[in-house]
Amino acid sequence: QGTKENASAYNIYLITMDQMDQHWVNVDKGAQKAAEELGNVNYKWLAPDVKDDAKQIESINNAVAGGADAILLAANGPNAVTAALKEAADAGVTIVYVDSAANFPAVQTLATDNTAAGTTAANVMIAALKENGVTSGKIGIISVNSATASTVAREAGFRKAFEGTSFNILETQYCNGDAAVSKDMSANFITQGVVGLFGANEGSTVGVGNAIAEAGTGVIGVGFDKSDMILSLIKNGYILATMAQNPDVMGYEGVKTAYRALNGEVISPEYVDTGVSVLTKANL
Amino acid sequence: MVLFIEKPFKRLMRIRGIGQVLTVTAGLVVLSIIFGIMNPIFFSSRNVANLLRQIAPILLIGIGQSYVLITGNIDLSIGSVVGMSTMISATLMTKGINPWVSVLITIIACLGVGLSNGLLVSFAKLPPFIATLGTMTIARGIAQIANNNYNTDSIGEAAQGLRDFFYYGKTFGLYNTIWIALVLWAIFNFILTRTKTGRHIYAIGSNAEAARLSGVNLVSTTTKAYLVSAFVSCVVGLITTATSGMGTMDAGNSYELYAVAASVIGGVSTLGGQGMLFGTIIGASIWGVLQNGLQFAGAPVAIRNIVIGIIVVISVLLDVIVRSGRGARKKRIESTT
Amino acid sequence: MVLFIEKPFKRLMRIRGIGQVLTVTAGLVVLSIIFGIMNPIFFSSRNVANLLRQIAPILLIGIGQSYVLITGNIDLSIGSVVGMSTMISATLMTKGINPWVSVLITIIACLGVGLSNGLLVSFAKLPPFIATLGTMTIARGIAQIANNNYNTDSIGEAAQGLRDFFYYGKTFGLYNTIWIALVLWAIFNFILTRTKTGRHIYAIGSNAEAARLSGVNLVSTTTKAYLVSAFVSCVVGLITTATSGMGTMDAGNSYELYAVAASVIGGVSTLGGQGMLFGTIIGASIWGVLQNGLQFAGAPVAIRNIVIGIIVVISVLLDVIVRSGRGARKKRIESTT
Amino acid sequence: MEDEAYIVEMEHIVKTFPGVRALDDVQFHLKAGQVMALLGENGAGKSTLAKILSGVYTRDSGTMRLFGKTIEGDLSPKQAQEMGVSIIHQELNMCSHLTVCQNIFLGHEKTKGSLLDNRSMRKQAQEVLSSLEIDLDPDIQVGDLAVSKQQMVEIAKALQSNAKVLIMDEPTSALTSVEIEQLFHLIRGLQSKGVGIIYISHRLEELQHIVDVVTIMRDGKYILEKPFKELSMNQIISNMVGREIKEKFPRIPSHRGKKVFSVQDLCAGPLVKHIHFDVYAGEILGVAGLMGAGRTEMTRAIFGADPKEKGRIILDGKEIAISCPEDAIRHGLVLAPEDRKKDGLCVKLSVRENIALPNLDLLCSKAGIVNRKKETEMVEKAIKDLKIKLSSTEANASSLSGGNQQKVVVGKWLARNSKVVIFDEPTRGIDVAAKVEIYQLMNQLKESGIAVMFISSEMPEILGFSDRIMVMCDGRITGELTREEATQEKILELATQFENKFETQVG
Ligand SMILES: Nc1ncnc2c1ncn2[C@@H]1O[C@H](COP(=O)(O)OP(=O)(O)OP(=O)(O)O)[C@@H](O)[C@H]1O
Ligand SMILES: Nc1ncnc2c1ncn2[C@@H]1O[C@H](COP(=O)(O)OP(=O)(O)OP(=O)(O)O)[C@@H](O)[C@H]1O
Ligand SMILES: [Mg+2]
Ligand SMILES: [Mg+2]
Repeated sequence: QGTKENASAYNIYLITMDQMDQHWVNVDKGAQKAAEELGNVNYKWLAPDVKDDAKQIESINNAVAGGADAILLAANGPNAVTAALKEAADAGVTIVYVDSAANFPAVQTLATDNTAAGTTAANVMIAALKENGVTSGKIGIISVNSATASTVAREAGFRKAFEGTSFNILETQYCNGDAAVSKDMSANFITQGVVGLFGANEGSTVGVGNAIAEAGTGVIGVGFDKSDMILSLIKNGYILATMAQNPDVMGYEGVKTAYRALNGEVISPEYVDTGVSVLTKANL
Repeated sequence: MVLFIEKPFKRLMRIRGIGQVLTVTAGLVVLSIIFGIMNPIFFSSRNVANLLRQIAPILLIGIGQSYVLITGNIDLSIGSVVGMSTMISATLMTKGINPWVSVLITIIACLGVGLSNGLLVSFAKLPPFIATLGTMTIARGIAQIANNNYNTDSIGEAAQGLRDFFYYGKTFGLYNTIWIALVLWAIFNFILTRTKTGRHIYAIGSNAEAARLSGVNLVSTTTKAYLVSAFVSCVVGLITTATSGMGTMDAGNSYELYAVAASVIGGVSTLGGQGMLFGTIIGASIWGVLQNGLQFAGAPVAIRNIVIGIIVVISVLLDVIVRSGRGARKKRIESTT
Repeated sequence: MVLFIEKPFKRLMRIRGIGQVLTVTAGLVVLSIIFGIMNPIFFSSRNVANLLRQIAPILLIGIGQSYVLITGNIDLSIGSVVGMSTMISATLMTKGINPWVSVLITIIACLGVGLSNGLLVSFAKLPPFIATLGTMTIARGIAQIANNNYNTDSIGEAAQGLRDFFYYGKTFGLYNTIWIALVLWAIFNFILTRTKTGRHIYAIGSNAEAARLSGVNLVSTTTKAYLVSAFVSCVVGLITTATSGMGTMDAGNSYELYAVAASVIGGVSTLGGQGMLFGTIIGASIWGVLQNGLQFAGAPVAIRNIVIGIIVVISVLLDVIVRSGRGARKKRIESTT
Repeated sequence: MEDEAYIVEMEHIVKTFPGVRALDDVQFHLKAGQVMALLGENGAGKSTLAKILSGVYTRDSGTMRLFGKTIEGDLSPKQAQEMGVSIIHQELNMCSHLTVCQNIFLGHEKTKGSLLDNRSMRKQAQEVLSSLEIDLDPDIQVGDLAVSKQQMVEIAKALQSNAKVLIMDEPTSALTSVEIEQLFHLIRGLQSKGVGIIYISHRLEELQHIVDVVTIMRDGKYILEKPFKELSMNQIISNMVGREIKEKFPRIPSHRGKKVFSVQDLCAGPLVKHIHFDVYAGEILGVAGLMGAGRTEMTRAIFGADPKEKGRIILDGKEIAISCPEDAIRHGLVLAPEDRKKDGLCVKLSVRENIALPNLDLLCSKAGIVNRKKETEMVEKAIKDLKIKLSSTEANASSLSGGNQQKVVVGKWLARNSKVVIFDEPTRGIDVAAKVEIYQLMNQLKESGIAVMFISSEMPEILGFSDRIMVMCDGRITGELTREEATQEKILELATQFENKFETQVG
């Protein structure tokens, strides 16, 4: 299984969906921290250049070929990577999911429960609308695309919370995470008279916030993820709240879990919800 | 309207490609009416203002691509230059550099890409497709490396003026973005139709060798077209920065193809020598109206792609058919002289 | 090695474009050595097997693009056909249709795109860039609409045979994917170099009018090239389905450009008439080695893009310089005769 | 010599193209107000000399003085223009997407400030056009004009620039007689204004109307310069040709066989009108005519390269349908086209591939696989038969000299057993020795009972080599002459039997 830089050290690889989001950078930071603390770990981040199932599978294969003892994986989708993971497991590689799991057994999943987080987002929005005396109207959702499991789950959780209300959720618009495109789509939604807008990831949320900032109407914006830009939109009151994940926790705990598993410890629980914190102007 | 003053009208009708422009203008009107009937909001003043602002960036990159296509070349680096522009400008601003200084540096960097394109194509004589495929990849890499491989933070309060200037502000009741597009359109249309450089751009696209023998400088003319393309892409990148208030590495993805579509729908020939920027306005508008109208109609992305693909093919097919018809007529005319 | 037996060697050296191929082969060797030194794992048998499997899809689409480029055209629809293929095949399988029947239907659908491309370009005489830009958008739309705008579910246990056939299985110690690529390469290389159709493909790329006057049917020959391109793209789509065990709407994005890069690095001329599939193997390998090696080297995506862009430009620039140098030398020789 | 009076002095000019020494120690002089005819056979180097003078080509060696100034180093087209040298090219070279006015001013547009001054350009274009007495709207796109009108625009373009030296390279080849008359009128006007004019033409009968002095070239060499009046037409021709013509045409007796091929009432576009002729086995049918007579169009229509409006093509007594070149080749009717670069060769491919291309049906198995052995045999035989000079069969066609390229174009059709072979200007631009080899080849075909059609614009060649001569003018066949009765005068008479253009215009 390849040569090791440090014979007694474990090779641990982090494989994310791509390298574009600050989210992944934070997972990497957490993982790095844990690796440093542990000492005898060779840690490496293998990021595909674009978000693409085939490329993620290639990265998994590369990690195995590179002598991985453990892989921390943020799976693009639940099914695409399973066969590659099976090959990896057959080669004796320990698998830990961070951020999003696949349909293949692993020692642990450290992730945001996206469905639950979507529901939380919806509840924050409903409460705020109620406070404003709004109990019906149109709601718009901007998401990345219909192919990303985590954002699809957030969308589903969000929609579920609105069941039984007299709000009407419009056809979801996909901006591929491009904040400028999201801004256009949000503006179109506002023209259509929505009372609430939900951005399902960082780029989508920035677009939502900018559109509300411009329109200056009483549309309630709720978003996902934490970035400097989103925080400033919240501070200025354009976005009511964002669901901040804890990617650094995923990375940090993920590496520790992998290390323990490699040392033969039995890991439980199987699923760790790293949780979201609802960030609002009040708690910043 | 002025059009109906007989002499200019006649002259207008003789411009090559005007047929295509008139056809697609009619198409644009029909499309708008359909969307308007499907959803009355479509014609609300708010949506019209919005729609125009959404069309503006496409018009801008369309202008750039039209310039390059008319010289008989192509620019695949447009989308990456948009990304590079937004990332460089936003990164500089987050580092506390004055917004307008940042804009200046960004423009210089983008013009560097245009210059490389022009020289690779006209001086080193690389096939334009390959030369700009290479610069497309490199420019995207620069966009990514600008802020050390991640999207930037907010460009902050200091940049509010810039954000208003490029996107959020209004002048005489119209969004500044629209004004920027219109003013640049007017300038570049003027250059293309009224100056020597414009004339030479058409000439080298029509017959580069004949143009060269008439004393036209191929290298400088081709490079000017690529510089225009890089410049407008840069402006679109700045608009993107203003819109988002931050820099996104992915910004502008595939814009080069939208730009080809807008140009070609508007009657610019990919074989060079033919086209006008008025057509590019129509092409960009059709593109924008489709995107906006199909969202209101609740059409899924798949349908939008199919509709747009079909419109691209049909509009060029129409042009080919019309031209071959005219060719036949031309032959007949000759036989009687 | 066989190369050093004098006669075949001399013959080899006379093949057009062999210079470029040898240059980039040397480049590939150097690149591999560098990566091997940087990371000993690079040459582990596991990584080599893996790397070869990663090169296979690029080689396949490279073959298709090379065919089309040699006729003097271009195929922008390759990536979308890959997406269409994976979505159609996976959707059918999730609906319980026999995997091999699904494969057959998928191939027919993809060949439909190839046929449209061929006819639009050679019969309707659309510029190939525009025609395939249109079909690119439409095919992507079809990929999206296939499963109602969602990625498919798992193609299930029934498809395990198919997944092994296209991706996971091994034959004689090599992954099947590699065998598929090699067998198709051998077949299409044979067709291109040893058959009438192959000769016609080179002839129309070199001078379409002269070829027509020599009795070559432009429509059928061009269409055959586009059919090959659609077919290999379809196979890559099936490999993608087998790899993922599901269909992803986005699959194959930008592959048409990778295919151009692999072809051109391998010495295929975008102006038509020149190139060989042996070069395409080298081009695809360079591409794959760069991706794999740079990832192991921990280079951020930005650096990868910049390196790849520079390699594309330089490899074509080299070709242009070598050719013009050779032209100059030729002149000197001839002036003495 | 009164050097002061010369506005153009060229001495010891040498120019070499791949395989051809186009100019070999050539001298040329022109005075202000002089009309100088530059004469010579095809390929003599006239256009090359003109292009060097106008900066299109650069000379390999030699000295050049323009208006008394020695030109150091290379001259660019722009510099030449600025010094007052203007050229009307032999081949039309215009931007077809631009208007007449825009083409006329291309490269030296008039501006007001940085703006194009369209109004004054249009006005001036109108003036130039009306001085040529052509009624043309300056806003019309050049691509929409008939060829003769495009030629007039080229002339107008050259005139507009107020040239002091005006080169006209076969300006009349595409013009009608009325237009030619206007052109001559104009030339006289320019002459009186002191413009020096270089007039290149194959139409010797035109010269008496305008020419003062004659320079004759042959095979890239300077032959003589003399006042026109001191030369008889016969002297001019013998100086142009200069070789013992007898040995040039290795004719063999013809054994005319049965009628192999006939074309009846063929119409295809304006340059092919009601063509009707027969060709017999074992004879060479020469087709003569002036440039633009429509001979090339006729052969293309027969061969299926261009669509035809009507007409029957009969081979061996049976009517055959030809809708594309493939059909023609299958029936045994082949064409070696006139323009080898454009229509004859795939220049990026090897000689082997070029020769094999139309013969792949003979070289392939049923499955379409090329039999390399057969191919090599065929190609090597063709190269041996035609004595093609090349480094290897794998050499690119573009690396061969013009004559050898032409042999490849011919050679690719000889490898198969055809019934009718049409040669369109097979000897254009190739040297004497190569010409003789091509004649020998046609002889071989003739001997083996194949019907040969031979199109040529060179009178001696047509006269010296055909068994029967058909003459075309303006898209029609105006007459047929047997070898015995044919003379240069008779052919010229038939070649200039134009239809009355005014009547057709009214009708
Ligand atoms: N660009 C070129 N490349 C190679 N050879 C050339 C080129 N131009 C001319 N030649 C060759 O140079 C020689 C002289 O050609 P040129 O065109 O000057 O003849 P010409 O006297 O003008 O003939 P014509 O009466 O047919 O116009 C010919 O053998 C021709 O084939
Ligand atoms: N593709 C073309 N574009 C523009 N003009 C053309 C084209 N082809 C032919 N012509 C012009 O049409 C006229 C007829 O040409 P054609 O070649 O049929 O005459 P020809 O009798 O074969 O004469 P020659 O072979 O001596 O040139 C010529 O004036 C020629 O310049
Ligand atoms: Mg000439
Ligand atoms: Mg001819």
